This record gives sequence, C-alpha cells and structure tokens, in this order.
Amino acid sequence: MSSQPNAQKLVYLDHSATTPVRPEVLAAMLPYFAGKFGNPSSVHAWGDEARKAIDDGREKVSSLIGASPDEVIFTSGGTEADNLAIRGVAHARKAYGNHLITSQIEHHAVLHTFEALQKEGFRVTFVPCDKHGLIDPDDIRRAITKDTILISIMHGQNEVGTIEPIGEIGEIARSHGVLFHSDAVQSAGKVPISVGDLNVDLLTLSSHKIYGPKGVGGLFVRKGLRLAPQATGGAHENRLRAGTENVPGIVGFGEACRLAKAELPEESKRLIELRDKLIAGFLREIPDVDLNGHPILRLPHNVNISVKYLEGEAMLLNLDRMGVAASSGSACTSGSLEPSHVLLAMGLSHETAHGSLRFSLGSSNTAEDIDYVLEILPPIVKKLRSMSAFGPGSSF
Amino acid sequence: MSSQPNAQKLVYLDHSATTPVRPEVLAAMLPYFAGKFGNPSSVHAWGDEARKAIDDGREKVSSLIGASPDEVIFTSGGTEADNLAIRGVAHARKAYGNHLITSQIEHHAVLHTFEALQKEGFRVTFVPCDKHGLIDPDDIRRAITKDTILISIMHGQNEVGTIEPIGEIGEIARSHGVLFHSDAVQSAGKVPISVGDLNVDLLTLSSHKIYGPKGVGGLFVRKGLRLAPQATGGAHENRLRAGTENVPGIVGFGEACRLAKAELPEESKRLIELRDKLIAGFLREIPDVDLNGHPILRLPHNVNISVKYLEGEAMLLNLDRMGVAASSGSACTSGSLEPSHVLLAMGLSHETAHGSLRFSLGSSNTAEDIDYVLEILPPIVKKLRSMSAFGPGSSF
Amino acid sequence: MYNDKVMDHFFNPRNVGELENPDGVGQVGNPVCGDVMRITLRINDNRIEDIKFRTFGCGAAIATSSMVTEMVKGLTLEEAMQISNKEVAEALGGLPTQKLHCSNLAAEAVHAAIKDYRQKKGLD
Amino acid sequence: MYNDKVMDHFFNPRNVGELENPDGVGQVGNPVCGDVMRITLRINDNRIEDIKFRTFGCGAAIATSSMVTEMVKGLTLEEAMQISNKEVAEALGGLPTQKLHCSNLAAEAVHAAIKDYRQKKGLD
Ligand SMILES: Cc1ncc(COP(=O)(O)O)c(C=O)c1O
Ligand SMILES: Cc1ncc(COP(=O)(O)O)c(C=O)c1O
Repeated sequence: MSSQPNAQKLVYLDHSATTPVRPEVLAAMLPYFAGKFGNPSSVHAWGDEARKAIDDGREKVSSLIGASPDEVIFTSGGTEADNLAIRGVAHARKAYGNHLITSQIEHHAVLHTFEALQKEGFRVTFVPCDKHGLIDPDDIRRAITKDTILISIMHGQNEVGTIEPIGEIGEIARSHGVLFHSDAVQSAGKVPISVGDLNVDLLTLSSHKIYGPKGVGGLFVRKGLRLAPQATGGAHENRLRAGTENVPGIVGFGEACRLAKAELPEESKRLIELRDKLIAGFLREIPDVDLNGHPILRLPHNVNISVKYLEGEAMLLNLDRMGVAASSGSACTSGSLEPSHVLLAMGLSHETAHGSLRFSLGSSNTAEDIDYVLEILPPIVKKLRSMSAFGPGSSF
Repeated sequence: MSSQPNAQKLVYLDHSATTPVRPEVLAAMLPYFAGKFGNPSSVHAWGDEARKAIDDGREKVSSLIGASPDEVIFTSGGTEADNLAIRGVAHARKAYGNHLITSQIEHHAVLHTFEALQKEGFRVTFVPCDKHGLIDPDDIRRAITKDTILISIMHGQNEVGTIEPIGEIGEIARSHGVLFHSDAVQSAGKVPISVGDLNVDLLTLSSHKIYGPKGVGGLFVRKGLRLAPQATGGAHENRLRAGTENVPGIVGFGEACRLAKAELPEESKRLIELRDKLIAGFLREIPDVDLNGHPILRLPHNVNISVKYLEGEAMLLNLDRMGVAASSGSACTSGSLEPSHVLLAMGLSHETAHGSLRFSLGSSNTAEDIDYVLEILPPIVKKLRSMSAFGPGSSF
Repeated sequence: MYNDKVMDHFFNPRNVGELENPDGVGQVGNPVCGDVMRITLRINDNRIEDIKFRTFGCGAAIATSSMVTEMVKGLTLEEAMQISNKEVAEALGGLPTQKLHCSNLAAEAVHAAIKDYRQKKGLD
Repeated sequence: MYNDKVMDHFFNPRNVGELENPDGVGQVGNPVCGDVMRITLRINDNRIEDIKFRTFGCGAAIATSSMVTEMVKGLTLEEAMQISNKEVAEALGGLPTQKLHCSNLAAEAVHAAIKDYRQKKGLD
C-alpha cells in the first residue's frame, strides 16, 4: 500500500471489491508454483500431484455450499462463472423456450450477459425490487411463462447488501420446472449456503472475495444438468471449461473455502456488530444521511449510505487521503454517465445515488477502524458540503 | 514431486505441457497476494497500486512481441485468448462474410473453436500440412474467397515443434484484407516474435508455458481492431474481457516475459544443442524410431519421435517410474479413441501415431538429463517390444 | 488517477463559495450525470474582479472549477469568454479521459455567468 | 491414475510371450484405438495348461492381459469362457473409467483363443 501522508491509520473497507489472500491460503498455494507445478492432464508424477491438488480443492469448495465435488466447475472468476451459467443454459436449452428472467439489480456480469442474450433474440424479463433492494418472489412467479428456461437472481446484493429470498424463488422455479441460477459471490463464506436447501441448479462463487487468490472462481452445476460450454479446447473440467487449470489458484480457493466455512458462525457475528456500529454512527454523526439496502436482511459485511448534496468520488478521494478505502455507486467512479443501476432501481434520485458510499468490512477490521471512520467522515462531509452547489435549501 | 522409487534422477521433459514458475517471477508476484491486494478498478490507494501493477505487466508482455501496451488484453490463459480471438472476430465481422480458414494441426483450443463456429453456420476450411507438419502458404492463398474474414494458423506446433511460415501467411492475409490470428503459445519466449514483421492482427500467448503462473494469458489485438467480447460484465480490459483482473498473475506473466526476452538468444541456442543431442541419441540408440516434425524449422525445445510397435502410455509409465516426465500423442493418454490429430494429418498410421513420445526441454535441463534419458529409454523400449503383439515381422 | 496539480486544486480549492449580490451567476451541468457547477462573478470595468464557485461533483469537477476561477480572475469579459474547457484541463496538466466530458464544464459555467451579467445589463 | 495392483501387473507382467505350436490363438483389438492383444494357449484335458500374451497397448491393456492369464490358467475351457472383461477389471481392483472400453479386452482375447482351438479341433 503506497503511503498516505495524512493518514493516521490505514483502514481497508472495500472487501466487497476484493480481499487480501490470507496467510494460510498463500501458504497452501506456494508449493504449487515451482515445486509441484505439473499440468493435471499429464501422465507422470508431476501431473498426478497436480490432479490430486485440484481434486482436493474441488472437495473443499463444494463442501462450503453443500454440493458434491463433481458438481463444481472451476473458472477464472465470478464473471466467467456467471457467463457460463447463463449463456450455457440459454444456448443448451433454447429449443425449449426463449424466455429468461433476472432482476434489475444484478451484478454487471449477470445483467450485461442477459442484455447480450437479448441481442441474440432471447426475451428477458428484468424484475424490479423494492426500496430496500428486496425482490418479491411473486414478481418472479408472475413472470414465468411456458417459454421460460432460466431464472437468475443473486443471493446477496453486492452494492447495498440486501439478501434475497433465494430459497422461496428456488421453490417457485423448481415447481415450474425452470432452471435457477444464483450469483452468490458476495454471500458465500459470509452467510451459510446450502445448494440443497436453496433449490438452486447453478451457483456462482469467486475466490478473491473470500480471502482466496484472484483469477479463480467456481460454478456449482447440479448433477445431470447439461450446459453449452463457452470456451472450447481441451477436455478440462468435465468438458465444460477448456484451458489448463490454475492449480495454485484452485488450491488457494479451496483453502479459502475451508477456512470460511470453519469460521463463518463467529466471524459473521463479529462483522454484524461492526456493521451495525458503523451504520448507527453514520446516522448519528452526519445529517442528511440515509441507509441503503435492507435494514435486517443484510450481508454481515455491508454498509451503504447516501450522503445528500455530495458526489461519491469526492468523498472517496478525501477518505483515501486519510487512509480509508471504500467505494461508491457514483458514475464518476466507473467512467459511465449513469450512477449505480441498483440504487436507481431502488428508487433513489440520480443526485442521491451519486452520493452513495459503500463500506464493506472484513477480517482485518476492528472496532477502532470503525471509530476512525466515524471520526474522519463527518468533517469531510462538512467541508465538501460547504463547497457544493446543492444543500438543504437548494432546488435539489 | 512425489518420489519415484526407481528413479536415480528426476528429469522433467514436459515443458510444452507446463513449466515451473521461476523464482524471480514468484518473487515479483508475492507482494500482490496479501500486501498490495487491491482491485485495479477501485478509487483508492490499494486500487491505484494494483492498476499500476497491471499497467507494468502489460508493458512487459507487449514488449516481448513488439506490440504497444494498449494492444495487449489479459485473459485466463491461452485457451481463452484463442477463443476470444476467433469467436471475437467471427461474431464481430459476420456481416462481411462467413468463411474462416485454419489448419488441421491447430491446438484443440483453436480447432474445437472453429468446429463450434461451423455449428453456428460458418464455413471453415482446414488446410492440410506436409509430412513434416509444415503448412503451405499457397494452400492458404487458394482457400481465400471474398467471404473469408479470418485466417488462424499457429506459430509453433505444440506436439511436433514445426515452425510455420507465419510471416508469409501474414502477407497473404494482409494483401487480401483478411484478418490473421496466430497461436504463439509454444513459440513466444522461445523464438523471436514481432507482430509487426509477422503481419498478424491477433496473437495468443500463455503465461504458464514460459515460467509464469497458470491462470493468465494474453491476446495481442492490433490497434483499431474491434472484437465481440465473449465474457460480459464489468468494463475491464478495454471492455473486451470482463472480470476482476488476476493482478498477481499478470505481474508474474509480465516478469516471465521480461526474462524470456532478455534470455532468449542464449537460452534458445542452449536448448537447440540439447534438443539435437537428444534426437541424434534416439535415432542412434533405438531401432525403428522416426523423428516427427520438421528437421530444421523446429522449436528449440521440441523433440518428438515415433517408437514403432509400441504405444505411448506404456512408455510414459516406464519413464515416469524412472523419474522422467514426457508426453505422448496416443489416444490412451487423452481418454479419446483417436491418437493425435496432428500426427495423423502428417500422414502417420494410427499405430505409429500411438507410439509417439514428446520430450519438451526447458531451463532446468542439462546435458546430463539428456544422457540419462538416452540411457533409460532404450531398455524400456526393448522390454515393451518383447511383449508387444507387433514387431518388425508382424502384419503391422 | 489524477495528477498532483488536480489533487492540489481538489484538496485546496481556490475561491470556494458564493459572492453576495453577484453581478453574474452561471450554473451548468446535470445532477443526473453527477456534476453541477455554480459560478458567481463581480464585474468591474468590464473585468472579472472577483469570482467564486460551488460545485456538486467529482474530483475533476471541483478541480476544474477551482482552476478556472484562478484563470479568469482579472481578465476582461472578452478574454474570459475565450477560455475553453479544454484549456482548463490543460492548465491542470491533463485529466483522465473519462473525465474530459461531463466533469469538465467549468469554463462553460464562467461563460454562462458572463452571459447572465450581460443579459441583466441589457448588453446582449 | 492406476492403482498399485494394475501397476504391479503392468511393470511385472505374468506369462508374457508366445507359446510355440499353441493349441489356440486369439487376437482382439484394433491398432486404430491403440490396443491389440494376442493370446496363445496350451490345452490339455479340456483345461488351460499354459497361456501367454503379447500386447500392443497402454498400461491397462498390458495389465489386464497379464491379469487374465493368471485368472484362467488351470481352468476348464467352459470356466474360462465365463470370465468377462468386467471381472478382469475387478480382479485388478478397478480401472479408470476411460480405460474400461478399448483397453479392457483381455477376456475376449482368451475367448477368441478358445474358439480358435475348438474350431481347429472341429468341436464347434
Ligand atoms: C455479485 C457479484 N457477482 C460477480 C462478481 C464478479 O466476480 P469476479 O470479480 O470474480 O469476476 C462480483 C464482483 O465483482 C460480484 O460482487
Ligand atoms: C499451441 C497451444 N495453444 C493453446 C494452448 C492452451 O493454453 P492454456 O493452457 O494456457 O489454456 C496450448 C497449451 O496447452 C498450446 O500448446
């Protein structure tokens, strides 16, 4: 981390963007770079060793979500897993219907993939959410037609932290004979997930969000389900995903899943305490602040607020100078013109959406980190508001 | 590496399958797992640091092939880069024509991708090769029609090591206004490559074949060329390849390219000497052995022989027990029924193709390794031949 | 992302605020895009005697606002009308590409304030 | 890939070779697939008195060939005809899935050799 001259402290609160690799995970990976570096497809000792390593990783990843090992396909990350699930079902089952259902608040990896399928001729229903970012299972039920072949609804919303009623939606999908995918990139390792209980047929995971390495993700594919592969080549990953396996990445992902599973009950309790302390502090210390996302059905590590009359990037730059890493739903941080589609779908005005900040907590955070943020953000807001074109009295 | 009880020595001769990560490369990567772990898209110091790291990686990778940094897109490996190049051009330019040209001896990542495009309705010409695995540029020229939108011919053949006349084919493609892709996974870092001299528009690279980490590859995309992205999501990699960047992987790939470039002239000379010693030794020590691939236009690290009357896997298992890692073009090693499509395209009989062995050399190999292999393979061959159903006198 | 000069103008913005009874007021931008700038001017003898800004927006929006106030203070109205958004970005040593559009409107805000002044005076 | 028993039969194959003047010869497999097995038998009193094999093929092909020679030596022809490819694989403690088809033909080779013997003797 490059030094921040004004920072009394470095506080990373952007764990939904990415997390550091845990020391235990890195230690598990290290032997596979130079010593045990074989290609799992090779017929010799180096190859055997690598094959065993990915089998072991598959076992650990599947165990986090209550799947069996042969139901997990390794990919290069959450984005690729989302693409494989959605395109894979759409292309494999287009003979059965051309209607797809998703929501307005999915991650871009899901949303843009459905938009691409629209251009291919599929009909897509984007169901809305309520002001807390919650999707109504009845909206899904009503959207299903005899042509519907896939429903994709995320498990935990990445920006505002709302946990969606996946179990209920899964039952609806199952009872209508429609395949069901859920993006659980933000939830896995944070809240308990069982693919059996949830009635999902496909579930997306990403390693770098749970203290595993970047460059590896996983897709749960229920036994017997056939997908159209999206990358063709060698006969890797049950012929669903060609390309030499990222062995150290898979080993690290496996170890990250094992640790997440073991520590989940205690760690999620700890994060919820920190989360609620931060939310209460913001609402108390800063005027004209709203909490975004659901007050109760919420990921343990997510805090999202709108700071009225301000734009997100300006706050992020000030936080950064004080050593604090966060993120924002403002368009300015993404290079697009529109602010977060999620906040807009929840009914926020463009101006308010531009002024959103997300603080996502993780294993390194302590109560002191929370105190520090609560100490530095109020004066930043005050200073920026003093130069804003908007304010309580403005036409805003 | 698990211990091999009978081995006096461990000799890895499967560098075309994968290579160990070099210590310098691992050292370059290490800071990016836990310390500098940010997401390059983030607006804070952790993000800036990660962004700089991938910019630096892009600079080093592009420099290996004489491209400019903004012409390199990072992928999860060679397979994904091949898919993106071929599907990306086919889908972006189908309005201009539906004819594609490739060869019969491409890697499966290319071959199966063209076969998938055939199913989508594209017409594909698979040009043949001669008995040395060499492709005739005139065959390409003759195959071009006014509907041709893409030619893809590999640079160095991964099984038999033949180096194809890419520069000549590039000129033909250019003069006909057809885009040209080349898979240089096996050649990059082994022989000098300049995308300018070769007249290629797209070129595939893979990190784990040149002492970089698995899980990362690169695609050169000539400036101004538009591709249809194959994975949709965030606006990463110039909107061509969505997904959080594999930062440590990219850093490692960059360092591997930098080292490969610096050491190429000397290392390729060294490898050619070892290669020629091994080839000469095999031809001298074992009766009924043929060299596969071109005798002169050959990758510095490739040795491929056919050992008559024997099947490859049986030899590999014996070599493995003696600590030697190699690979084979036999179907038995791949779980398919047909032996290597490359050896068959070169005109080998099925039986002879089954008996092929590939020894691919790398940085750790010494003259003593070669001596050891030349000492142990002849008795293995003798023993296996004594139990083979075939022999010089057989109906074979 | 931003260079040091941009960061300096962002963290230490010049001429922040609103002039009382200004001679001209200009507001440009669109809250939808996340950038709105308001410029107030004091004009004396056809020259910009004082200028202040208030901006809702990102780092680039605030830095360009601050920069333009320094650039035009003391200029004649005709001179100030010549200053373009592009020159403001150049004076800052450049901006990231994605910031060159909506966040770089400060010169336009000055022009709008000058026009407002001229209109009020019946000069237009 | 292979278990220890398969490896043992592969590296230390039993009954390798070709009997001189055999009573029955069976050859199965296809060089296209990479597996060809030749079994030679010595029959005495309706029993397999001696058996040898020669195999062109992979580890599984050689190991199953070796295994089957041990399994059928001393059996009556009727008993030997009952042994299936599947039982040979089981006797070896199992084979990788992709090896269960073309590389597991050893019992068939024995059956072919017995048929050859019967044909030659006019017993069929
Ligand atoms: C909900 C969700 N889905 C998908 C992704 C994409 O995952 P990855 O970064 O591994 O491609 C992310 C993270 O960016 C996410 O938060
Ligand atoms: C010529 C060639 N192309 C493509 C690939 C695939 O590359 P990767 O293993 O990085 O997916 C390989 C290696 O297997 C190769 O040798």
